[in-house]
Amino acid sequence: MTEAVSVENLSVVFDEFKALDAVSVDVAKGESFGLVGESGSGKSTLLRAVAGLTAASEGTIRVSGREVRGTRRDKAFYRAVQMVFQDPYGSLHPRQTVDRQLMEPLAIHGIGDGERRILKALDEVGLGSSFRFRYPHQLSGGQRQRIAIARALILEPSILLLDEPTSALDASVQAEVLNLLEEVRRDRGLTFIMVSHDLGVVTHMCERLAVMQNGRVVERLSSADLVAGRIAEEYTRNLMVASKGFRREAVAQSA
Amino acid sequence: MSGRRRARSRKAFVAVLQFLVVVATTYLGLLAVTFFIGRVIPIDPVLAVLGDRAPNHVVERTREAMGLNLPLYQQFFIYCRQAFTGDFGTSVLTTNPVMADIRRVFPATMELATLGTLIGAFIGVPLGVLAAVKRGSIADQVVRVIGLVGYSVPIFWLALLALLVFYARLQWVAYPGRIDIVYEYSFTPVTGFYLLDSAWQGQWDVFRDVFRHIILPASLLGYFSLAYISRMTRSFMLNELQQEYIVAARAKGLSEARIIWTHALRNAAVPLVTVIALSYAGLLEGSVLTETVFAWPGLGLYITNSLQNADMNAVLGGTIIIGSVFIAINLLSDLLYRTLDPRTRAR
Amino acid sequence: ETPKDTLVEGFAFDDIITMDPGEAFELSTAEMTSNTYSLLVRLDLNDTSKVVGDLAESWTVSDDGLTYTFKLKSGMKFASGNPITAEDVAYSFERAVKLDKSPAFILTQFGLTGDNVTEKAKAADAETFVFTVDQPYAPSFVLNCLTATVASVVDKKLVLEHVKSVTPSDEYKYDNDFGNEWLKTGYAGSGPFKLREWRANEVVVLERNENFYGEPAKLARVIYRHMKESSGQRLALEAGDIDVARNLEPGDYEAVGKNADLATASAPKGTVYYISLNQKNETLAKPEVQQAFKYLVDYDAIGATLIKGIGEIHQSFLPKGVLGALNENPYTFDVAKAKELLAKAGYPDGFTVTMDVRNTQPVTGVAESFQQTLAQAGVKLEIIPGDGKQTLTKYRARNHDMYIGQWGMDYFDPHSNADTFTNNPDNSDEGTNKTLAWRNAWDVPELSKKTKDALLERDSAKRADIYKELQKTVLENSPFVFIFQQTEVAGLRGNLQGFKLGPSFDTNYVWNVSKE
Amino acid sequence: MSALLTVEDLRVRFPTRTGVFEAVRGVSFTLGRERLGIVGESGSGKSQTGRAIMGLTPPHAEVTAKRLAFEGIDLLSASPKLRRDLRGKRIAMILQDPKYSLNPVMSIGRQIVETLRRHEKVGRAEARERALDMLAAVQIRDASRVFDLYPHEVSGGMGQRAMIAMMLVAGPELLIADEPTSALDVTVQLEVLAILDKLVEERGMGLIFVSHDLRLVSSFCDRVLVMYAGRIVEEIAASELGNAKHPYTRGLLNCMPVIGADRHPLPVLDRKPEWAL
Amino acid sequence: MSLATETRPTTRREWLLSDRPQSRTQARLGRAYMTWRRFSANRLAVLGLCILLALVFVAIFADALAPHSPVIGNLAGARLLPPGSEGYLLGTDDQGRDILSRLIHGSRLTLLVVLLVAIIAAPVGLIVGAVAGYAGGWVDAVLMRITDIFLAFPKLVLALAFVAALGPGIENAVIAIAITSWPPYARIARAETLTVRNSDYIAAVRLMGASPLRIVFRHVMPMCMSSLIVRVTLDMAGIILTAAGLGFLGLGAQPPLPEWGAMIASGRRFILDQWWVATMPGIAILIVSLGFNLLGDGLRDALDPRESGQ
Ligand SMILES: Nc1ncnc2c1ncn2[C@@H]1O[C@H](COP(=O)(O)OP(=O)(O)OP(=O)(O)O)[C@@H](O)[C@H]1O
Ligand SMILES: Nc1ncnc2c1ncn2[C@@H]1O[C@H](COP(=O)(O)OP(=O)(O)OP(=O)(O)O)[C@@H](O)[C@H]1O
Ligand SMILES: [Mg+2]
Ligand SMILES: [Mg+2]
Repeated sequence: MTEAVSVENLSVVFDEFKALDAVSVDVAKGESFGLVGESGSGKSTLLRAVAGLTAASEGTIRVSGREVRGTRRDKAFYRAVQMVFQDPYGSLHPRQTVDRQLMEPLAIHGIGDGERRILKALDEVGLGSSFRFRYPHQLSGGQRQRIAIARALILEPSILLLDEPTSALDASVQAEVLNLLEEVRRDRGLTFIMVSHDLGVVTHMCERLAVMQNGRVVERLSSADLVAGRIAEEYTRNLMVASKGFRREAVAQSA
Repeated sequence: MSGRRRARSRKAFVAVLQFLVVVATTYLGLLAVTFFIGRVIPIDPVLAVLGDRAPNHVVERTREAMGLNLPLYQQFFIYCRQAFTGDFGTSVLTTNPVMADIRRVFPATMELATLGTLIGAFIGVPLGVLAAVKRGSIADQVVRVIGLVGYSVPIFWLALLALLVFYARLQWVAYPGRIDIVYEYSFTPVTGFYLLDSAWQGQWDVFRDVFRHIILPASLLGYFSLAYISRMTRSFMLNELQQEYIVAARAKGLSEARIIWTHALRNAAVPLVTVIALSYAGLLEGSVLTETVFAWPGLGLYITNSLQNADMNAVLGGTIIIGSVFIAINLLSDLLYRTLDPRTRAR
Repeated sequence: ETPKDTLVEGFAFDDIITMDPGEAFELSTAEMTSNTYSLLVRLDLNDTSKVVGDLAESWTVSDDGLTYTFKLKSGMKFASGNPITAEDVAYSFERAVKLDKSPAFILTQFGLTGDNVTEKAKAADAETFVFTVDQPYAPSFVLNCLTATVASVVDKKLVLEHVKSVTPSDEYKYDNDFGNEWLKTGYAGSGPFKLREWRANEVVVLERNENFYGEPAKLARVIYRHMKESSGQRLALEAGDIDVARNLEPGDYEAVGKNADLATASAPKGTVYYISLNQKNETLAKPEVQQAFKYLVDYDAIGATLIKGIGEIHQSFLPKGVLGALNENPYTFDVAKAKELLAKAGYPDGFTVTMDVRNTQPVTGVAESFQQTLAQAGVKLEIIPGDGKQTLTKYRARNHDMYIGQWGMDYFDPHSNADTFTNNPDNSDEGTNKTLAWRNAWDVPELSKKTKDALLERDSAKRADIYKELQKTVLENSPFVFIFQQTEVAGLRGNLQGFKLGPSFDTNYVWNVSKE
Repeated sequence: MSALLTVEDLRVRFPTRTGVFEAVRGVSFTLGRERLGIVGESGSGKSQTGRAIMGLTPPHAEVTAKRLAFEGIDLLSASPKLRRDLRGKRIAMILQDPKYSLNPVMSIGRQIVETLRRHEKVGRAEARERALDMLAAVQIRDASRVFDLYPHEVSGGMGQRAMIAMMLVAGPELLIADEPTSALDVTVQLEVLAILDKLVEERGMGLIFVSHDLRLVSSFCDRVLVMYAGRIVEEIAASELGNAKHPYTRGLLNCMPVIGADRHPLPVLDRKPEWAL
Repeated sequence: MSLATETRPTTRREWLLSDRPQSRTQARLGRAYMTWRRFSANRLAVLGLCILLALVFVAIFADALAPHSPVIGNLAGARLLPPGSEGYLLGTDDQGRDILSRLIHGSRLTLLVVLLVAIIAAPVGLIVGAVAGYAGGWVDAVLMRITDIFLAFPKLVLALAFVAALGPGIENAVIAIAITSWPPYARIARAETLTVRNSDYIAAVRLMGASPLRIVFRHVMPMCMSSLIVRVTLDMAGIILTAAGLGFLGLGAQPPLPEWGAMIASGRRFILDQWWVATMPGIAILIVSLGFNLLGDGLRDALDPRESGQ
């Protein structure tokens, strides 16, 4: 089986700070893979390294079997791999209309038929053509995130990197976006790597997940294992407890 | 632990090295630009040495003696070698070593610029704060217009008018130059900053006279920088006043005055330092026009004069000084920035 | 208020580059030098065609006209206290010739060279100085030249204490600098004042020389304060911060004249303002064009406005007051005549031409006026403004079309101007003698010869006639349009006495000035 | 239970270019010495309600209420001076985002001391002591080190705790905590909640806990107000949340992915225009 | 859920303000309209704009508006007449030329100078700054070093030198001023670039496979534009003043061109007795640069991303 994404012993260092420390992750084709962990544990860094937005200092990254190096990627890579970012307010160019932002990838890759594709993409993410000429500041957070997803999908990639795509959104809007993501994955057979700090979201979306702490993967397990409490690591267990809400007794115990 | 310290000292070393490279390249650039200017301006440098009325054979002889017949790269090499040994040669206009000239004219400009900036900052900052706090009010508009006029008016024109009013009509201030002729030989400046020197030596009559001379040009420069400073203060303050920590300060029950002057201004001061430093550097470049009007023997006039006579030694000297000042002020404002803003401080 | 014993002058002296009399050739320096150094002879201010003795008690000219013998007054001292001897005079000549700086030609034109100067200018004894020239020049010419500041007498003993040794080279064959470096800012003279200090573009301070052999100066100190702006000078004068304003423009001069507290002084100076036409330009080389241009200056309007008080219309090259000066102003503003001439030259519709103009007044104003009057005859004049040194560089390289300039006499003798305007022995680009005639590529062999001849005419009256003829020729037919002669003016505080401007820049004496 | 705070028909209006925008539209509730949760989606007016009580509404906005009283003091007619004296001393508010709510150029200790010295006459040394105690009380381990740190030098969780310390140091009777945990990791979140909980239990402080996380509020608070478009659409005891009547409340509860529950697709909220009426 | 109590707008306004534009043009117009509304709410800014429009108007119709020739005067008959003299509303200068006519014609030069400088300096600064900021590394180092050298060089000296080298004339003055005024723009553009360079939307464009050049020109530069536009309009006043300063030092426009700075320079000789000769152009400069400043201030508020990002 060729892995869609395979990361081996990946390390990323920022000014002597090890943001990623020998991380290895394999994601099979068509799989949805989750990354959880507290803030600063290196989840985003891992995605950015795969996307070529951050240089790795050690280790190898393979995408669809081909090794990629440094921050250089070829056009084929960009058509195969796209990313959705955490902050819907920061991931859209504030001075460009939705139309232009969707047009841009088509223009870069010399794909014609822009008109139809844009309308289709908007339709797919559940926004009508009335949103086409709006600026980001005229959109709500959920709508922005949909546009970001539409932009990622318009090149018809096979792998989607999702960096906390819903953590800035309301619970109600989050549900809509998660449903949308599930739907496109099902329709297109995409591979997801999804970052979240919310165990609920990850177990909902992913079949397998990795728990990260301090730049390392501390545990890899399937969602089913997690739900069933088949947890090996103390840290994962803490996460699990915390995500169940406030319990006076639990706090009293730990205090 | 020691590895950490070594890493840190290596970082400091790299930073120092980087700074030195920056300084060196800036100097080299200034040198090259000055040299280039000296070659392209259609002024025969020999004329500066000899004056307008020199006969032909003297001109030719001097040209050769000055090495102006050598190939360009050789001239540049000689020029660099000279400059890097710190020898800017003598100014042909004043016949003094350039450094001696600069030691004379630079304090004059610096004293003027410093006083101007002080005036600008001490009036401009409160005005800017006032305008920001009372945004949209009459006070805001008044401050704005005062600032805008200061920014829009040709300074030499204003200088002439001011001279007319305050010197000729009202006789409040003194003119021309830095000091009255009466004190020319009863007062020996040490540092070249006449205000400091006279105060230091306890010659209060001289101090008064010097002050009467400097106050008008300094006020004009001050007005000019006030315009800029008040405007920047206003916009920085507006920015800070919108911040969430201001709300937090209110939530603590602090008084408005404390919120404005301690919390907001303290934060606005961070970028403001750079603004004031740059405006100071701008004034230090020498306001040729003001110096012309007030017959102020300063650096700006010195460089301009030298340039118009193709006295490139003097131009280079002046340029290097200004470059150094620029670098120094940048460095200083960087340091100040760092002390004011804990975020940029290394832990 | 200025101190009682001090004269404070507001004066634009940014041209000063050295105070060494053997080197200085600038107009402002001339004033300083002439007040601080002594000469053998000085111009007679009562009759400027004559000279009077200064250090020299008397002098004789040998019959062959080649040897001048000067007898010095006795008992004179330099400011330093050293006695003044003929040795000092001889040394002064020697160093001027050997240094060979800008003004040296005034002496070397008499055949002096570095090799023969010690022979040709020497002390016969302590009080006798003998000067030998190479041709029987008009004595007035020789004596006039000796009034130039380059002939100032320096204190040999003092200078020798400050000489710097140098390595001889092709350009400079001597092993010392004759105190040149020191004298640039130093002082070794014997005039009524001593030079205390010169700070470029700031101040020149003169102090009374207590060792002066003549009548001592009335004031203890004279301070020249560098002020460039006329209006600034006027303000300071009105406020009493200066006693004399030296660079007043017409409007300010007029206002000072009207102020009851103030007084004015003026004197015609040996400086003429002219427009010259480069003969390399074919159009400008046509005699008709040259003449047409002479009709296209609005002399009356300019005289009544732009140069009112500071100049007088004057159309020939010798300024008034100089031997042989021609006082005729035949040209008037006449567009019709000019058009006729232009048509004759083949330019009925005019043409376009440029003029380099230094950006100072009054030349800019005159140039602008000329531009407008030329336009009336269809000639389009483009003014190229530039800073002094810049336009001069271009002028010296003969790269101009037209140039508006002024010419101040190098020494108070008609030959100074005649030489420059009418002598052009070699019109090639290399040129041997880069006179104004050469700069404008005006190739005139006969005039050049005539100019030379005038030098050897020992009868003053006849000599004057030759110059008159020369002037007439130039007036009629030359690429020079003379417009006016400068009048130097000064605004004075009312309490000033004895302030007088001389006929030349080296005769603005300040030792007679006193205050009430 | 005596009411600490009474709010009746509170309205906050913002004049904008396109007309007047009403962010809070007639909110009424009373608060005793209890934990009151306010939930609602982003922009529903939770923060503006809290700020109106504090008197921190932007100056151009307009605040009206039939009654807005704290311990019998009518806040709306109180003089600015009196309100300033109340703020920080008796009513305190923890702002939404510690990253922006702490003055970046002042050390954390100074900011805490500042609150204290504003309201009480205490000496430097004593103020420092009390600030250190307060920092320790909010579970900051190395208090004396943190005292001298600047906001950018501490993590989000620590900053949030510093903020809490700053607001609690003068011992307020009412604390408004505006999403005090939204910027925090789940694990840290619980610690912060525990601190607040202790304060209510031990000091008898009144707490208004603003959040958009319904589940969290329900497990932490005694009573919950559900806001939608500037109004309270439902008030309910936390324990009764499962029986919430309003479809909005039910929708909110429903649409979160739950660990172990297999719901594909997630139910989404179908907003009805009449909710906003 | 936003409940706006609002008076019914006119239909065109509604179309412009629509939340859901139907076409590119409508979106663009709508945005422009919003900016314009914010701008026009600021009375001073509108005043500034009016001043500049008036300037443009005067410049275009100078020939028709000017009562006299700007270059030909009456030296003998009408020199230095005070304002209000018959036929000379603002008086005459020392060549007997009508000051009003000179001011009117001079507006062309002023416009020319500011436009050319803006056209040269702003793009140069923008490109240098954006490229340096985006590329980073040695490209950044080299470009910023050059910028610093130009910044460290005394401005007027540089301008003077260039005017001297290129020869006088208004075009060369423009080039000289442009050469001295681009470095601050480069700095601004760089600073702005540094803030957007690491933003997610730039990362997104990179992930689309856009070339660095495309990113810089199409995505980064537009972000620098508004602060740059504001800065440039604010600097216009400074540019006019620098040009005037060059004129004051006798370099700049060739006589008899009615350049305002040169007019002040030549008029300053008469400041004590014929105050109007220097004062009139001084006031003209003051008004126009005030206009630019007001406009710049207004634009700053109108283009402020904080406000438009609401
Ligand atoms: N460009 C950078 N320079 C320096 N440090 C960085 C950089 N980017 C990330 N880091 C650091 O690397 C670590 C991991 O960051 P990362 O963004 O991957 O965390 P994360 O798990 O995504 O956290 P969050 O949940 O907050 O998004 C953090 O400590 C962060 O400060
Ligand atoms: N200064 C203001 N001017 C105009 N409208 C404002 C202003 N401040 C807030 N609003 C509006 O008031 C409404 C309520 O805002 P509020 O901050 O109370 O929301 P919230 O419920 O706290 O949301 P969140 O969960 O995002 O913090 C929002 O729609 C917001 O846009
Ligand atoms: Mg992240
Ligand atoms: Mg809120």
